[in-house]
Amino acid sequence: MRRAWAVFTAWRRTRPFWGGALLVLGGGWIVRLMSYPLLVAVSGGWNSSAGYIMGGALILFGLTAWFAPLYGQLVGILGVLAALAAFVGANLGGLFLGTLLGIVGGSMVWSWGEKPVRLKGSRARVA
Amino acid sequence: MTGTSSRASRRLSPRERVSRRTTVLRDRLESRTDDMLARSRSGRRGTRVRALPMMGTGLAAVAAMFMLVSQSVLAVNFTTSDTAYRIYTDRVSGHYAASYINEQTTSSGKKAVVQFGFKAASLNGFCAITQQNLPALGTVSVIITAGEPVDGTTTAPAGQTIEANWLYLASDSLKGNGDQIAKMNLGQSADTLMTDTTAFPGTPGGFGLQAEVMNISKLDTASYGIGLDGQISLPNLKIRVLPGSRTYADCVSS
Amino acid sequence: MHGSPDGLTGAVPIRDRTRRGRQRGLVLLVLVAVVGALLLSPRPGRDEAVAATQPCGANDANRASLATGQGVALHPCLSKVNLRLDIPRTQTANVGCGVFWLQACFADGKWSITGVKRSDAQTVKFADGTTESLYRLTFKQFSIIKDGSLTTTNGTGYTLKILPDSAASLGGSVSGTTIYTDLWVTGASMIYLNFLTFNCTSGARVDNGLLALSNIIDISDTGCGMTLDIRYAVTTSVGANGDINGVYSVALPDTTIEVS
Amino acid sequence: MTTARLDPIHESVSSRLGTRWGRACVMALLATGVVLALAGLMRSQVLATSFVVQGSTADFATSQVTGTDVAFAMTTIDTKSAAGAVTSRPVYSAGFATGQLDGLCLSQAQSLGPLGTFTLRIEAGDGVAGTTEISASNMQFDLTRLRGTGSGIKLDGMVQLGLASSDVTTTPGTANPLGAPTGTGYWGIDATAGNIANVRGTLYDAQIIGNASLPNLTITLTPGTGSSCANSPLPK
Repeated sequence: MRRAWAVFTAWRRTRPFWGGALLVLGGGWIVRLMSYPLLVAVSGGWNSSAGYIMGGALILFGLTAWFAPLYGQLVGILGVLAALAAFVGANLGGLFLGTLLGIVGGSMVWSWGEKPVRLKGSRARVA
Repeated sequence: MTGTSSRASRRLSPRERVSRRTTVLRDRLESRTDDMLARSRSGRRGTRVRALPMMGTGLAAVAAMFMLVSQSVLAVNFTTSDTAYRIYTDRVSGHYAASYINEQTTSSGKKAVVQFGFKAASLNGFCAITQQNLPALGTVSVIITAGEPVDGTTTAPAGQTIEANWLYLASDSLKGNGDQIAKMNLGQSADTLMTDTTAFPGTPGGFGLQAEVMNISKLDTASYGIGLDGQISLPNLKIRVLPGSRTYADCVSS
Repeated sequence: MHGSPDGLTGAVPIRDRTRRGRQRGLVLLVLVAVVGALLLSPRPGRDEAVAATQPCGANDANRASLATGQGVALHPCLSKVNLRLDIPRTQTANVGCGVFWLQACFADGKWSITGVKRSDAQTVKFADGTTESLYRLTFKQFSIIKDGSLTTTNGTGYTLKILPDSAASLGGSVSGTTIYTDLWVTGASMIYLNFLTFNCTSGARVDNGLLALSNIIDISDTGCGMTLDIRYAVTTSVGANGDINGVYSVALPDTTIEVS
Repeated sequence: MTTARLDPIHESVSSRLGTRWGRACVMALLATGVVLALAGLMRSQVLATSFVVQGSTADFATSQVTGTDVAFAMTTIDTKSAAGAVTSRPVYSAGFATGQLDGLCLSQAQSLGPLGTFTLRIEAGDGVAGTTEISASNMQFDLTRLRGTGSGIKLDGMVQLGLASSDVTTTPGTANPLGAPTGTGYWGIDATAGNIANVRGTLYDAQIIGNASLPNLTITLTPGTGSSCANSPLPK
């Protein structure tokens, strides 16, 4: 159990975890606000599927940031762009909230990387 | 594709092959986990300061887009099927409207609704109120207003008309004054409904309404879904979040 | 097929290069075939051309040429559907009926008119070009007092019933204006009234020659029943073209119309 | 384009880079399958060309309807059942070149499977008796039953009974305004004006081809059949 937590912490620290989480959250919120039955979304064209596409993209970018941190920079920028597009395309970006989470999360993912080593004892929490 | 390895494993029994696979995978996972643990201890990674300019840029872009939408330069998409909205407008001028009885799938099961479709609709004022039950905060009302103030009188100031294409509403009640309606069929088989040249089909044999011109003033609907297959311009857009349940009176911002 | 990075192209053996070319061609062919099939596949067209047909045969040649008892000329296109006006008799006694026509065996006052005329047989043309020999009855101020019903008997796949609860006016009970109701009916139609030699027991067939006498004697009467097979009926006023305005020549209070 | 044919080539020059056609084909086939499935979904929403009405009748009621250039004639309409079968039915069509109504109520009960039966109710009117506030031009009601109480059904002008349905006139200049089958067998009445009081009836459909105004329009959907226009007081 303890090892599992240690492994999770290590996993969390070696990738843009919180940024990705915000992206996933924002995407999920957009999907929830626009949730159409899948069949309707598919047959209804762009507008009824935009929530799935935009929100889905944000979720996908978030997951990519988690499982392929190598692409973090690219995915971060794409996440911010998708969040912006969601404002126009998907219910004002899930009534703003989704877009906001997407921008913050995307920026965090994009900027994630090596930080200058601080002195011992003043370890900041890894975001 | 993986020619040699698959050919070699073909000589083993299935069970041996599986156990061999799992050993290989477990070893790989363990070595990776060790790598990861080692990496997590060496050096410090995290969100760097450069997130801020990026965030700032993004937020500025949204703010700019909000401005554009509010000046009705930019049209947006607004669709939902799961949230109960109360929608008010001083007047909706619809072209090619159709409606039928439908069941709407929502997160709380299916609901019976009247599905409305407009090929093109211009609205004098728009006010949508939705209630969200949020944990800790309780009931909050999100009020989205656009165009002229929704106060029951059509003033139609320049540049404040909301234009929507392919607008759909799923409502369980609709009230208003039908002051100009033309070419209306009541009772058309719902699966043959058309909004102009586009099919808007309901269930075969069901009740359908179809009209070429449908102008309704003082519209008040209780809707479960708003759909758009085109775009909606929202001049003078305002989004307000107010505590408690809000009603028509709150459409006019104080 | 293996497209190598450009720099390596030179290293590909000639045999392989031709094979690659063949593959390229094959892929291209398949693509062209798929796209072509999609473009050329037939789309469901809309056949909206419906042959326009004239309501009354070619050049409206099948319109009837009729004149009312007051001389108003009409050119209707007739449906050939029979409308039966049925006002059944109500028997009140059964002794001596039909022997003494003065004996009132049937309730009177089922309908009323202030005048009746019957024409000689006329040949009337229907919308499909067929003709029938009919008699024109001209009623003045025709009212059904009670028990009347109108039913179609030979409509295409339907029966239409017009059922007044009690009274109905087909030209009667209009104050100030005299309305004539002209009905083109079959010879076998029956009118039950006590008039001349006619009585409510045996009634009068419309093709009975004696009924033509009514052309001379203007009768004002009520009757005890009627069974008319009406092919065409029209209400007109006394004017030159028979127009009526604002007086509701047909009034059916408390009436149900049913299609079955 | 089969994997079997391409595989040997792949193995003979396994060291080089290139499109792996086996995989490409699988992917392309999958994607094409999805696209075709979606296209099939959309195509099932076939465009209808002819006018087909609902499979059951709606109830309607009004305190009064008056109109000019009135015709009542037997016509046929195509009705569609829930199973999609189109049946031609005879209806009694009432046509008005112009019409005014004192209140209008139209309701249709429809079963929504497990959700039960719902009643759609369309109402309009100012609530004042005797004012014919709803006006419309070129109206047609396809009725199966009509009852007018009180003064009931009144027809003005030269009233002709027995016309071929295709010969009746409503809106001036329109031939066969009710869309009736031509020829014999369809019976019609033509009048210059009409007035029906305290109307209740059932109809398959109502069409307003011209302009209409429907003050205080409400459209509501309620569970059950209680809100049928057949049960409620006459709309005013």
